[in-house]
Amino acid sequence: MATLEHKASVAPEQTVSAAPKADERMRQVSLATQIMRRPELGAVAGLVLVVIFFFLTADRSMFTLAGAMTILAPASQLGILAIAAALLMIGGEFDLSIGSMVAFAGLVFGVLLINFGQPLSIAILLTLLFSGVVGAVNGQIVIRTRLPSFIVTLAFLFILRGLTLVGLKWATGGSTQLRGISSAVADSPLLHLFSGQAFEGFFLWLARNGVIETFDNGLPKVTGVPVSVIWFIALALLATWVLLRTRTGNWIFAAGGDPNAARNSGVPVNRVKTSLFALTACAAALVAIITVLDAGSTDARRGFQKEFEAIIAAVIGGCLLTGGYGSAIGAFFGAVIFGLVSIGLTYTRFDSDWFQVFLGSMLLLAVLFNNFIRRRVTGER
Amino acid sequence: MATLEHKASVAPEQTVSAAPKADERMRQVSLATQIMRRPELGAVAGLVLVVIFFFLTADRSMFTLAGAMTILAPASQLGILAIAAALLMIGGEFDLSIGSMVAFAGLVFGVLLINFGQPLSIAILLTLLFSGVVGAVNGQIVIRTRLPSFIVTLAFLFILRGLTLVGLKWATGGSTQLRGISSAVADSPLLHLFSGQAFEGFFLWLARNGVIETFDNGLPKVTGVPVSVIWFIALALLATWVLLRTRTGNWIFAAGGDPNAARNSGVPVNRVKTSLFALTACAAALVAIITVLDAGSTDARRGFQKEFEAIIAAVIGGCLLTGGYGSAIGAFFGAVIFGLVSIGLTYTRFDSDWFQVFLGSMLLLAVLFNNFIRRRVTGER
Amino acid sequence: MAATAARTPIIEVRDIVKHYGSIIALNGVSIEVSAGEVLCLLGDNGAGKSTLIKMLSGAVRPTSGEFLVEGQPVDFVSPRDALDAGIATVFQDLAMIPLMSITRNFFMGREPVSGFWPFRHIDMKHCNAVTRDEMHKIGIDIRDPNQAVGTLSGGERQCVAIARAVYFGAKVLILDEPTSALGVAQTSMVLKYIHQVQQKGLGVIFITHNVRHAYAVGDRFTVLNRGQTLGTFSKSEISMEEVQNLMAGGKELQTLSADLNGTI
Amino acid sequence: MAATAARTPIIEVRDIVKHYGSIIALNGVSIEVSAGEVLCLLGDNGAGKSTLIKMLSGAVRPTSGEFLVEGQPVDFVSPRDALDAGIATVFQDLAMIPLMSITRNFFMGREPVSGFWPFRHIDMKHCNAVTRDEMHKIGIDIRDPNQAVGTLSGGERQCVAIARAVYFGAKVLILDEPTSALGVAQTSMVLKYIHQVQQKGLGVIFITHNVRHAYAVGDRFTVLNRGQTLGTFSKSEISMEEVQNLMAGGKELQTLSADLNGTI
Amino acid sequence: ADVRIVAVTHGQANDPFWSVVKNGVSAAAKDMGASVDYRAPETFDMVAMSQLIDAAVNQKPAGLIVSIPDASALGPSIKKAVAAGIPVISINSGSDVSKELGALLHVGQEEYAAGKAAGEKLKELGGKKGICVNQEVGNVSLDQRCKGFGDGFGGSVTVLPVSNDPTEVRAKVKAALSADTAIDTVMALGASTAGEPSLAAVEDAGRAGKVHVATFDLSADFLKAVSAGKAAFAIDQQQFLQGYLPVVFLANYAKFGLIPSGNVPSGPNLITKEKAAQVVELSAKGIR
Ligand SMILES: Nc1ncnc2c1ncn2[C@@H]1O[C@H](COP(=O)(O)OP(=O)(O)OP(=O)(O)O)[C@@H](O)[C@H]1O
Ligand SMILES: Nc1ncnc2c1ncn2[C@@H]1O[C@H](COP(=O)(O)OP(=O)(O)OP(=O)(O)O)[C@@H](O)[C@H]1O
Ligand SMILES: [Mg+2]
Ligand SMILES: [Mg+2]
Repeated sequence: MATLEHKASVAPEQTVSAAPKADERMRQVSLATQIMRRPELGAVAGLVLVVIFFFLTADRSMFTLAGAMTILAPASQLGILAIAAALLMIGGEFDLSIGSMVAFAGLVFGVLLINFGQPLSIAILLTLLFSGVVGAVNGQIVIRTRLPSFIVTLAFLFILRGLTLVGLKWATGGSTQLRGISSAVADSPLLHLFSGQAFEGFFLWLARNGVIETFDNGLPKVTGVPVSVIWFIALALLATWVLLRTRTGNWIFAAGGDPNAARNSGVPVNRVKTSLFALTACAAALVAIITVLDAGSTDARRGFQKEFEAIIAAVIGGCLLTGGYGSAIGAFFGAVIFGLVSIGLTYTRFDSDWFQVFLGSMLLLAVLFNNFIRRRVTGER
Repeated sequence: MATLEHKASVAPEQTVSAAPKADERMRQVSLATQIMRRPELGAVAGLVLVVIFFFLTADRSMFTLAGAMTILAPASQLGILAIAAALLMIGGEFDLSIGSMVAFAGLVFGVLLINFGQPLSIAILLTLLFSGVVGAVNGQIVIRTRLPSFIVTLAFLFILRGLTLVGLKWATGGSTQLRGISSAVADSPLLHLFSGQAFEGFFLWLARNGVIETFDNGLPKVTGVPVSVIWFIALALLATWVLLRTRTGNWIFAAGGDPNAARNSGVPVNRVKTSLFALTACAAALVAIITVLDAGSTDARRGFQKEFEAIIAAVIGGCLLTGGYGSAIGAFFGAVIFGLVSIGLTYTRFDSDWFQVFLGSMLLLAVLFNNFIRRRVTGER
Repeated sequence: MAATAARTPIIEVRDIVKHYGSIIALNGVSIEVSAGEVLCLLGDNGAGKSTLIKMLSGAVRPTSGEFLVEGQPVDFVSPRDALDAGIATVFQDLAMIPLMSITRNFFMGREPVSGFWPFRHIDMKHCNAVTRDEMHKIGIDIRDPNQAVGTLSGGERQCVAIARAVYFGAKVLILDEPTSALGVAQTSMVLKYIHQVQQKGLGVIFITHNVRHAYAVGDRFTVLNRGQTLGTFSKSEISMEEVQNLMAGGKELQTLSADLNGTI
Repeated sequence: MAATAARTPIIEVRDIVKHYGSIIALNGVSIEVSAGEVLCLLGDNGAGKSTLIKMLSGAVRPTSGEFLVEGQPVDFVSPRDALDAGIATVFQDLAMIPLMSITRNFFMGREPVSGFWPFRHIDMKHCNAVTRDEMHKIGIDIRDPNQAVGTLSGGERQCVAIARAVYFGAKVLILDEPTSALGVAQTSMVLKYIHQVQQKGLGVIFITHNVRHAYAVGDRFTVLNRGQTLGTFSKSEISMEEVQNLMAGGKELQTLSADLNGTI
Repeated sequence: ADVRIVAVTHGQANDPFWSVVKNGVSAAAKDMGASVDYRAPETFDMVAMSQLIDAAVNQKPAGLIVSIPDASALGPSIKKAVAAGIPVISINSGSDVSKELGALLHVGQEEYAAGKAAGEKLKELGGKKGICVNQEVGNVSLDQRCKGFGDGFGGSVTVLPVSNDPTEVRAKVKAALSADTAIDTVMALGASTAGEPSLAAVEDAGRAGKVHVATFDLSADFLKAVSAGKAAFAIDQQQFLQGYLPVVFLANYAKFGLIPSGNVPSGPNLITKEKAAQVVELSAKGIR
């Protein structure tokens, strides 16, 4: 909270785009300074540090195409959540029920496919719709009662997680694991939008031409880009565009920066916040759909603590917990850093007992380094 | 965040104590209104609701003295953390490392007792000291780097949790549980301050005189009040006094309300925040000492997610996540509500699969009810 | 009282009461503003001027009382309603987001968009240009329209709020102590604006503690005191000194003024 | 220039420069204040007055330049250092905590304690009484000293900040636009305070955009423009009109004033 | 070490049960002169686990050890490992699908079977009404233990969801016992997290000796209680072997191409009063 004023004074948004003028009250600053001042790019320094660390300590296979994909797959799933969480945080609210929503949406999706035998398209549509409604309900409760979103969505964290358990037991007749989804959707044309790899043909071609590594049987080691990565990148770009270039983006910043002032200026704060809650829930549902289709099953623990990781990624990426400041690209890099550190450690020889110590230290170092570089470059105090 | 202005306008602190004057710009308000306006007492309505709910649904044994003690024991341990977390939140910061600190302090305490054969007094002193230092380091990092405390203490959440595992394996030669503590401290005079029950003699006397229930062998069903309950109540009173009646309390509110304004008015914000971090860590150490002495052992999973529960309790009790507003008594009631709901459900006949659904719903209901009653009584919009 | 009673006032409130819990902020206040008229709202600190303004602009709802816009009773639930009804306000606390840029604050809530639906976006270049321009008109030479508003000086910030309200025009312009932090040149610009706006046929409600400013542009003066109306006077009925005495709420200004050579 | 050059000034700064990233807020400013003197700091919006004040009160640190207190070079790292050195400031943004009560804000950072150590506490009754009293003196009749400052009117809040600075006395009193939101009566009280404080031998730095106020209490006038000093003038050297023209930074005030009958 | 083996399981390094597995892995690594990396997701998270397997496969180890609590979720990754020519041994859970997915063999015990065995034993001891103290509801392997227990026990069984906090476990068990005095059996799913506090709770409730307490896995203090007759028994999967043996097998397979031809059942093994005393010390060292 102490950082509000501080950020204000160092990161005038988009100084980069300002036309240079001759004003004796302005100093000339280097391009590096201008870039580092963008909240989007603050997290890059940390990413570079982390990459260097792994370059020095990790197995070479981490830096192959296949290695990159093994890191990007989890990072992208987290990232989809992180981008939505970042938007919501910029809008001044939290959603702690994201993780439970992943599990619950997974259940709904699975039940629609298996118990009700719906086609994939209907199941996806209904799952997204349903999650959106739950998200909007969350938002409406927060707005009407003016309770902190922390406590309201926390209640939903428990409720949705509990309902998932009850629902799973009902759907499976007593188990907490719902299986058989792969076979239920085997030949749906929509499948390739939400599961498996994209650009498979291209990668096959690359492999044939010896551009990328192959297994002994001639198949490429990497058969494509996981679709979740495509979603992740697309969402990051879309969210960035919305934040920086649209009316909605302006409203999100305003609603999070000072809801009263925003309301007084005519911003429909309640509508903005409700939409953001719905969006976050939909992002959780999207992740649920992707993971359920990929795994072919769902269980009561899916998405456990993902809300937490999403918030971590958003904060690493420079979002303020108090709202009104942050970026989608930052959350993108935050998710990549988090994914990189947590998967990357498996490529090193550190004993797994030390895993958490490393995870914590790397996160701290990455953020400290971001901060250090930014201050250094922008010449701030 | 939207609630700041709102709270300001409805809860002028301690309106109760204002001397009634004849001012035509003031309405007469009822005592109930005045009481409900105190942040400390907001959580009482929720508590009453929860108690009524259990009275209607739970087994009678919940409402015996033994039942009360069963609930108070865990609630008090959570409460000690919640009070410290509330102070820190009022001071404008978070500490997500509390839970890991419980585990880590437990390890330090156990190792001092067992591996280094220190007497109880030294072990307690060093454990508290050590935790305080770690807390202060946390605080200093937050202050110097001006990073959000969320991310810094999150790093410590991982680091301390990881170090606990490594330390335990080192201390035990491979196990994740360090035991034998009961025998190591068997006859220390200090023991009764940190473990077991208080007022045992009194309870025995009550039992002899048939005031309280006894087992068939004539021993009282409840042999005393768990010491953690005494600590809990004492800390709640102390913290309330500090917040409302001392200079330090004023500084805590100021540091959390607006650190810049506070600094400009001469409040040593950094010192206040550092002390609060140290205090929170010490509270975690106290809980560690109490649980380790009670259980006679410590393991790598102690205190898991306690940081989360402590924050929940503080928020139920009316603390604002944005700082500058809240109370220790509120956190006290918050912890009792949380403990009551989570233990109380085992006294009911609900299918345990529904546990989380109920937990979430009860928490939401309690907070909604608080809010509803307060608005009703204070006649606010 | 007023000379304009024949026309339907654009805004009229009757017997407005506002309680905040036990605090009575307004206790029966009535005012009206017609088109092409500047109503000055005067009164001591804490008299309830801003509370009244907040009610007119939909930011708070009255505890009781009537509120008519162009003769029709209205019940604004949000400031957006008031904006839609043509009431633009400069709040005393300015209603700015410190972390956002000047341009974004300037257009907040009324962003102009271009392009077709899925690609509808804000033309930031145009917005920046408009902002720089409007600020220049009011007498502020901003360095960079992307500077965060939180880092502007107090007066610069106030100018953004005023420029915004004036730019977006309206039927009624409400200004709550708009000149409190302004420099000499900026102040005269604002007074000139009020004059222009009035000429265009808008109604203006202008709050100030500066008698000279009030007397310079005001047509009528309503004085509030401790949540109640002390009376409404048109310029022809009352002298500057009388206004000043009313504003001070009958405190012994004479003695004070004497010490300071009548410079207030 | 100044008539008081012989005495050591209480505060003296030379060639102060302050950059915020690429923004140059101050670009070589020098001022000095002696005991028993009121220095008025004048200048357009964004001239850098508040930035200079924040430096004097330890809230920001200069990029370069010298800062002497009673002839000794100092380097304040926090406002507490400045307070300890006897410099009390009313900031333009008031430095109040909206969620805290009037009394708590009044005494913030300098709470009087009674009792022995482990039981040392604030005597709230006494504090409340002092607060009510001091506010009354400045012309505000507060309802309840426990009301949250965030719910006070703009002028009431400003009065709390002023009353606090005056109450805690000091060697130097710095007031950054203290009267901007004040009513007529309260303003005259503040000007009277400045006069009293000066009589007691304190130095005062007073920022205002109101020429009359400045001329009423000021001994010397320093004019800032776009981060630089335009010059320092003692009252005997300069007339009110000249000051006014300097403040407006040479803008064509004549034309404006003409429109508005010279009422600014 | 030239032989590199990766173990990916669903149990975190700080889980008392899995820490023993990990100790087995480390001991075998030392004995065989192999290097073994032990990996597990931060929570019971099948998606994360499959990603860890992918990451392991990418490093082309000489052998892969996996637990398979969810065949659908982990199957594709395991098949990928097999396809990449990495020998796989499954441990702990997944004996039924192990072959199908291409694993060489399975070392371990079915959670469900162990639960059932425990249930039957407790029924034999005269239990009629039981509670199953589950410290991680939703963790499929723990849920299966409970289910097995219920099926073996026959009588009425309710699940008591608890956390890792001993004070809370104790309070909840005590509450359950006093709310329903007919409960005569407590089945804990972890010795130190759930078993020890359950024992304390039984004592608190004044029901010591009247309620049978049993637990999955071992802990020194629980074993002491077993040998003192305060607790019924503990179920030992000898999970040390689940870590140790696969490493030995895979190392030998890598060096000499030798591998047993069938699954190795490492449990269940009920530790009752007679055997308890001798295991206490080993348990305190993280071997049992
Ligand atoms: N949200 C609130 N809660 C409680 N009291 C309030 C609230 N808002 C305003 N008040 C009280 O109502 C009274 C009127 O306030 P208002 O802001 O309308 O005064 P004002 O006339 O604008 O004064 P100023 O000239 O100082 O700006 C003040 O005494 C203030 O303390
Ligand atoms: N934290 C900051 N970051 C960037 N620029 C700043 C910051 N603070 C002030 N400035 C700039 O420095 C200049 C001087 O500001 P300052 O507040 O000192 O002006 P002022 O003379 O007090 O004006 P006013 O009379 O309007 O209060 C302004 O143009 C402002 O935009
Ligand atoms: Mg006002
Ligand atoms: Mg200023």
